Amino acid sequence: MKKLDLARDVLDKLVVDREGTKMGRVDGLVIDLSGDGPPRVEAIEMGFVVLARRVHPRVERWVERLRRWSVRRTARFRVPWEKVKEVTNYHVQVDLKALETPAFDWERWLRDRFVAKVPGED
Amino acid sequence: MKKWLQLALGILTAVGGFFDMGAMATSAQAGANYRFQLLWAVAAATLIVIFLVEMSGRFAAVTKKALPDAIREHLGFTFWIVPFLVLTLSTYLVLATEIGGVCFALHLVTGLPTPLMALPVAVLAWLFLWRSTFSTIENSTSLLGLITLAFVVAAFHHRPPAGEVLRGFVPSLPGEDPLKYWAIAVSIVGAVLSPYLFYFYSSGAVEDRWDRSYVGVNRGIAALGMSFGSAVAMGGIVVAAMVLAPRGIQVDDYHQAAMMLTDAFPFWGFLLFAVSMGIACLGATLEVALAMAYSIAQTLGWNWGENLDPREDARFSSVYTGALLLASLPILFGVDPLKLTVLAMASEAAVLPFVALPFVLLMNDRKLLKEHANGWISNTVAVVVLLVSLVLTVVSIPLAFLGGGG
Amino acid sequence: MQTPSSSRRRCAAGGLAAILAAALLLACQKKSPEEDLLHKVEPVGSWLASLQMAGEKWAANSLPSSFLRASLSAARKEFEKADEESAKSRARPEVTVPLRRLLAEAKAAGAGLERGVEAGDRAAVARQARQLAGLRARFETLQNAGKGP
Amino acid sequence: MAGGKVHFELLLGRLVRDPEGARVGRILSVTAEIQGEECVVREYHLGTAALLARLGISFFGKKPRRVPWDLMDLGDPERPRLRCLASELKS
Repeated sequence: MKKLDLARDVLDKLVVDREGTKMGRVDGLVIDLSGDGPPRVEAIEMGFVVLARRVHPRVERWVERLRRWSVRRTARFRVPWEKVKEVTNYHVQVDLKALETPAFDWERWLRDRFVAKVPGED
Repeated sequence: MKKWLQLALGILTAVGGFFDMGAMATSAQAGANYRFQLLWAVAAATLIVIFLVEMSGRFAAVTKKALPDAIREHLGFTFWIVPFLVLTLSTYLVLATEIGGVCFALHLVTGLPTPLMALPVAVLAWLFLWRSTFSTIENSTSLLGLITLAFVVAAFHHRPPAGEVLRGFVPSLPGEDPLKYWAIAVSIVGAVLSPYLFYFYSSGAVEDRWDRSYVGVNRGIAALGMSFGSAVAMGGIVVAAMVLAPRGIQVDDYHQAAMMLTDAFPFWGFLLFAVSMGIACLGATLEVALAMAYSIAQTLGWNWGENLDPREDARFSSVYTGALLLASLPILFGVDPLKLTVLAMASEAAVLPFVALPFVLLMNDRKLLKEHANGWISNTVAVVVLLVSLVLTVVSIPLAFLGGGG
Repeated sequence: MQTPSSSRRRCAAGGLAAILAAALLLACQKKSPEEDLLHKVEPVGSWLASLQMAGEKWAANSLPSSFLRASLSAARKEFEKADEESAKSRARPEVTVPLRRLLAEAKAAGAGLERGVEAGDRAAVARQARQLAGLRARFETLQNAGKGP
Repeated sequence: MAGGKVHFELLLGRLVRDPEGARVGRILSVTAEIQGEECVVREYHLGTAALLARLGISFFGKKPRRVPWDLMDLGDPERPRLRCLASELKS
C-alpha cells in the first residue's frame, strides 16, 4: 500500500512507456465517484486540450478547433489506471508503447515528414 | 578531477548568457557614456548570477531534473503557464538578437549587408545543433569563447586609472541624464541575468548526467564560469571608457563600437572585435535555441536531449529548427540589431520575477532537496533578487523607451 | 491556482508607470523648441567623432574600406535625419541656420572621406578626418550655447 | 448524482463550503492510496497550509484542514460541499 499526494506525486508528472520513452505528462486525472467505496482514480489524461481546459474553457475550444486541422487523432488521450505500472519520484510508467499511441502522433509525423527528409538522415 | 572538465558548461553558459550581444552593447554604451561609473552594476549582477546559477546546478545535481521539468511537475501547469509563456517570448527576442550579432560580425568582416546574413546564419546554427552532441557544443564554444578575453587584455593594455576604476564599483549618481544612466544600468542587469540562463544551465547539467557528487564542484563552476563572463563584460566597459569616451563617441549603432579594440591592437583589433562578437553570439545562438527547445520539451514531457539523434526526439529538434528560422526574420527584414538588443534586454529584465519566483519556491522544497535545500544565505540573495527584479519589471520597459538605451 | 499577489502587483506596476508617464510629460513640456531640437540631433556629435576616428584608423591601416563605407552610410542617415528635424523644427533661426550649415558640411566631409577611401588616398582621408574634428568642435559649441541660457 | 466522473485537475483550487454555506477552504492537495490495481482517494486537504505542504515548505506548525473522502460531496464538482459542518471537522 503506497500513499500518494495526487497533486504532488501524480498530476503533471512525466509519463514514460514500458521502454522508458518519455511520452508526455499527466495533464489530467479522471476520478470515478460511482460505487459506495472511496473515489477511484479511473484514468490519466494527456493532450493539449486537457491542458487548455485547465487554463480556461474558452481556450479549450480554441485548441480543439486547432487540433482538427492537425495530425493528432484524439484530443484527449486517456490511459486507464490499470495500465499504470508504477509511480516513482521521476515518472509514471505505463504499460504501453509510446510510438503506437496518439501521444506520439506529432512525433511520428515530424520524424517521417521532416527529420527523415533532412539530407544525411536516412 | 574529471569533474572539473565540466567547467566547460560554466563557460558555455557564461559565453551564451553573459558576454553575448546584449553585454557587448551595454558594456560599450556604459563605458562610452559613463566611463567606469557603471562597473558596480556588472559586479552586483555577477554576484547574483553566481548564486542563481549555483542553485540551478545544485537542483539538477540533486534531483536529476532540469528546472522547467521540475517546475511544471511540482508547482503545476496552471502556475507555470504564465512564466513559461513570457519566458518563451523573451527568449525568442534574445535569440533574434544573437542571430543579429552573428550577422553583424559577418557584415564587419565581409562588408555585405547584415540582413543578407540572417538565413545563412540560422542555417549554420541549425546544422551545428542537428549534427553535434551536447559536449561538442559545450567544449568548442567554451574554447573558442576564450577569444573574448581580448577585451580583458585590451583593458589592461590601456592602463586605466586604478582609483577611478575602483570608485566605479561603488554605486553613484550621474552628473547628467539620469534616465539614460538608469536605462543602461537596468539593461546591464538584464543582459547578465538572462532568465533562460538558469534553465539552460540546469538542463545542461542533466545532459552531462550530474549527480549529488557534483554539488561541490558546481559551486566552483558557477563562480568561475560567471566570473569569466563578468571579467569580459568589465573589460568591455573599461575599453569603451578609454577609447570611446574621450573621443566623444556614444554607441548609437554597433558600427561605433566596432573600433573599440583598434587602439590596443592596431592591426588585429578590428578583426578581433568581429571574431569575438561572431563567436560569442554564435555560442549564444546555440545556447538560446537549445534553452527554448529544452523548456518547451520539458514542459510538455517530450523526449529531449542534444545527445539523441534527431529521429529520437523529432519534436525537440523541430522546435529549435523552427525557433531559429522564426528568429532570423527580424534581422532578415532589416530591423536594426542594436534596437533589437535594447528591446530584448528590457524584456529579460521584465520577465525575471516570473522566472525567479517558481525557481525560489522550488529551491526551498525540503521534501525534494532535503539537506541541499536553500539555506538562509541563498534565500536572502533569492529574496533580494525577487525584490530587485520586481522593481526592474516595472521600470525596465518604460526606461528602455525613455532612456533610449542608444 | 491564482496567485493572490498578482492583482496587487499589477496595481503597483500601473501606479509606477503612471508616475513615470507624468514625469515624461513634465520633461517634455518644459523644453523649448531649441532645446528639443538640440536634444534630438545629439547623436550627430557622436557620429562626427566616429567618422573622425574611422578616418584616422583607416589611414593607419587598422580598418578595412568596407567598414568605412558602412559607417559612412549609417552616419549619413543620421545627418539627414537631423537635417529634416531642423527643417521642420520651430526653433529660432539663430539655432537652425548654423546647424543646417554644419550638417551640410558634415555630409560634404563624409563624401570627401568616401572619395579618399575609394581612391586609396591615405593623406586625403587623414585630411578629411581633421576636417571632421573641426566640425565636431563647432557642433559642441552649438550644443553648449543652446543649453546655456 | 453519485456515479459521476470528476476531473481532478479542475477540482484543485475549488472553494469548499459546508452545508450552511460557510467557506471551509480551497482544495489544494488530495491524498490517495495505491491498493493493488486501484488507486483510491483518501483525504482532501484544504487551505494554504495544504499548498505549502505540497510545495515542501515547512511553515510554523500550521496544519491543513483534512476532509476524509466520505465527508466531501462532489455532486457538483464546481461547488464542492462538506457533508458536515465545518466546526465538526477534526483538524
